[in-house]
This record gives sequence, C-alpha cells and structure tokens, in this order.
Amino acid sequence: MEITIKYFGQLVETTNTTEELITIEKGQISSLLNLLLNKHKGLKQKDFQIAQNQEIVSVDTELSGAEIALLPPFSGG
Amino acid sequence: MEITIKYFGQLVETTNTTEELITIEKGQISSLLNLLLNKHKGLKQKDFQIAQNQEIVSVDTELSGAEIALLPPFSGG
Amino acid sequence: MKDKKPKNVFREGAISHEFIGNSIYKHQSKTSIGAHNIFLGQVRADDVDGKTVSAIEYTAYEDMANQKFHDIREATFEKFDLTCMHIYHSLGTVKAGEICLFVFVSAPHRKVVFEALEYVVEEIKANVPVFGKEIFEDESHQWKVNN
Amino acid sequence: MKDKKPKNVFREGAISHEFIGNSIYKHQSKTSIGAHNIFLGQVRADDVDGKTVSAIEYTAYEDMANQKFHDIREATFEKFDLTCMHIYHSLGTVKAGEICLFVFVSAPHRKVVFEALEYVVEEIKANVPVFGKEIFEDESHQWKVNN
Repeated sequence: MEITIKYFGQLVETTNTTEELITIEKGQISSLLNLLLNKHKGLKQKDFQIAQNQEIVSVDTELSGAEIALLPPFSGG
Repeated sequence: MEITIKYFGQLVETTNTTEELITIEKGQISSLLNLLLNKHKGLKQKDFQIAQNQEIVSVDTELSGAEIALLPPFSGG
Repeated sequence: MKDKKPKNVFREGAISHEFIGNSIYKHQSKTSIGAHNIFLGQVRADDVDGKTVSAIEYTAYEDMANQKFHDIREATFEKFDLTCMHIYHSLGTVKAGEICLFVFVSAPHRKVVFEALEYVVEEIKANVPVFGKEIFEDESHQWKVNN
Repeated sequence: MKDKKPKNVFREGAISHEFIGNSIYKHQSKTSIGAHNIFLGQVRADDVDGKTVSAIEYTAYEDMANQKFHDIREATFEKFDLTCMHIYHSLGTVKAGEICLFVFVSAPHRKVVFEALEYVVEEIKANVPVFGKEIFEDESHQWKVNN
C-alpha cells in the first residue's frame, strides 16, 4: 500500500523533506520504521514518536494505510 | 487614655459610626470590648475581630493606646 | 522589610480590561520571564431569595490592608522564585460582570507561578480587611462573606 | 464529542495584549463567573553557550494538534466545573518577550480554576504536537524541548 509520511520539527532537517509517499507491504509500524531508518540514516540518532491517523502508536501496531507522522519531542507553549 | 475606635463594613451600620474616641483606664482589650458592647448593643450579635495598631489581637492583649479597629468577616476579591 | 512603605493596592471602581492588557504589555521587556499567571475576581450576579446582585460596594481598612498586601508580597517572594508580582483591588462600586481583583505573577518557568498565584489569592481572601456590600437591583443589600 | 469538528487554536505570530484584554472584556456579560485564571507563555531570551534566543519559530502537526486541543478541552470540562475555557497558541515567529500561549478558564468560584488551568497547561505541554525552533541573534538555531 501507499502511505503518506510526514516529518515535523527537526526531523524536517534530518530528512530534508516535510512529506513523502512510501509504498510498502501490509505489516506493522516496525517494518515501515525500518524502511525509513534505512532511507534517512540521520533518523537513527533522533528521538521521536510515531502517529498513525493522528494518534500516537507503538511499533507493533498494524499499518492501516492512514497517514503516518514522525514527531520529535513536543515543545509547545 | 484616649483611644480611637474604627468600625468597618456592616459594623458601621450596627454602631451608626465609622470612628469614635473612647476614654478608658489602662487594661486589656477585653475591658474596652465590654465598654463597646455596652455602648452599642447591636455588636453582641455580630461576628468580628479586633485589630490594635493594624494587627489582629486577642482579648487578653494589653491596650497600648494605639488605634483599635473592629473588623467583620473579610470579603475581598 | 516592614519599614518600607507599602504601595497602595487599591483602585477606585472596577479594574478595566485595558489596564490588565497594558500590565501584560509592560512585561514584554522582561525577557527572562517564560510564564505569567493571572487571577481575576469578577463580581457575580448571584441570586439570593429571588433578588439579583447588581454590584458590590467595597470598603477597606486601607492602611492595614495595604500593609497586609505588602506582607503577603514579601512572604510570596520568600517562598517562590518569582520575577515579579502585582496586586490590584477595587474600592467603591464594581458592577456585576466587572473585575474587582487582579493578581499577576511571573517567573522564568511555569511550575512556580501556579503555586504562587493560588497562595497569594488565598492569603488575600483570608487576611486582608476588605468588606464587600452586595447591592441588589432593588437597592437593598447584604454583606458578603468569603468562604 | 469526537465527531464535532475541532476549532482552530492556532494564531499566526504573537498573541497581542489587546487580544487578551478583549477576551477578558467579552466575559463581562457572563455574570455567573466569579473567578478567571489565565496562563500566558512568553518567549524567553535564554542564553545558550553565550548566544541569546531572539525568537521562537513554531510549527505544528496542525490537524492532530487541533484534535488534541479539542480532546483536552472535552476532558477538562468533564473533570472540572468550568463556565468557559479558551486556548490560543502561536504559529510562526514569536519574538522574545512576546506571548505564544494563552489559556483562559473561568468558573463561578475560584478553587476549580486553579486546578483546571494547571491541568490544561500540563496536558498541552505533554500531548500537543507543536515544535519550537529557538532562533539566536546570529540566525543559528536549536530545537526547544519541554521539561
């Protein structure tokens, strides 16, 4: 399936992109994560959470096809 | 000695005055209080604290000659 | 600090939103501040036995009250690491819906402003000789008591 | 309540003191309110290794952030007996000394506004995907992290 990946904050600098389309087999978040870490080596040094369909998820969550976002530590306010 | 007595809030209504001069012998706050309760019968039904020289005092405090205030419950803010 | 003359905390009538806005604006030059916390007391149009409060008329034992405000201020700076603190209280008539108390604390970080603001407001309610007379629409009145 | 579309909490640039003053003014018609509590986040001119922060540039995962603000709002009304509540957060550049977060809670009595305001601010800091880039005077930058 095709999944939109969004990057925020300092991860935009790490990946040099705010958004990309990734094609991947069905599976868990972890398989997508491996793919992204391979594509963007800089991500390995970064602290981030993953949101699927705007909800924070763990790596063993099934990919639903909904939008994925990589979110560095929050610093609002 | 001569002592200035100040009344505040609803006690102004009770005593019909904001301030009066009282002449009294040396002694404790309690003797002044008795004199005032006699003079203004309505005070007996009222809840108040007594300040001498702007500090809340108990009835066994000695009269210093400084200003006395009768303060009903506070309701600032 | 007792010998330092207390400032006058009282303002005649309601505290306007422009005054509050300006007070906030004045803090923009204090760039070590990261968090402000503001308490505003507003006069409620309470219903009492079918009558509605239309205003509160505030009086105070002004000298003692200003000294108490000053003492609260000193104690608060002792207890909490604040950058600044301001207190204003109305005297005279404040209509329902208008502001009668404005407490403003500021610090580099947020945790301390929450604790400090609540402390200041509770101290004011408990220890400052201010008296509110609730005026009803028919011009009768009752004396307010803090809880 | 999840199906109700979240409001947009974000404002472009700093939140002005006039905006805050007007927001206070609008509550004068709500005469059941007795206590307001306001939190303001202000950008600090922090020193980092001899360089001074001159501004923070805020970005956000806006859709998720607005949904989170909405969820925090719903949860706060569940937990606390508030009359009303408003949240505004800046996006884009906010200079040192300017306001980037404005949280405003109101209730008939004071106790609940203290608890509610702190709850809301902590929830925002922990759960809303907003990202602050601290810009130094020499135009270098670092990414802010909440503590």
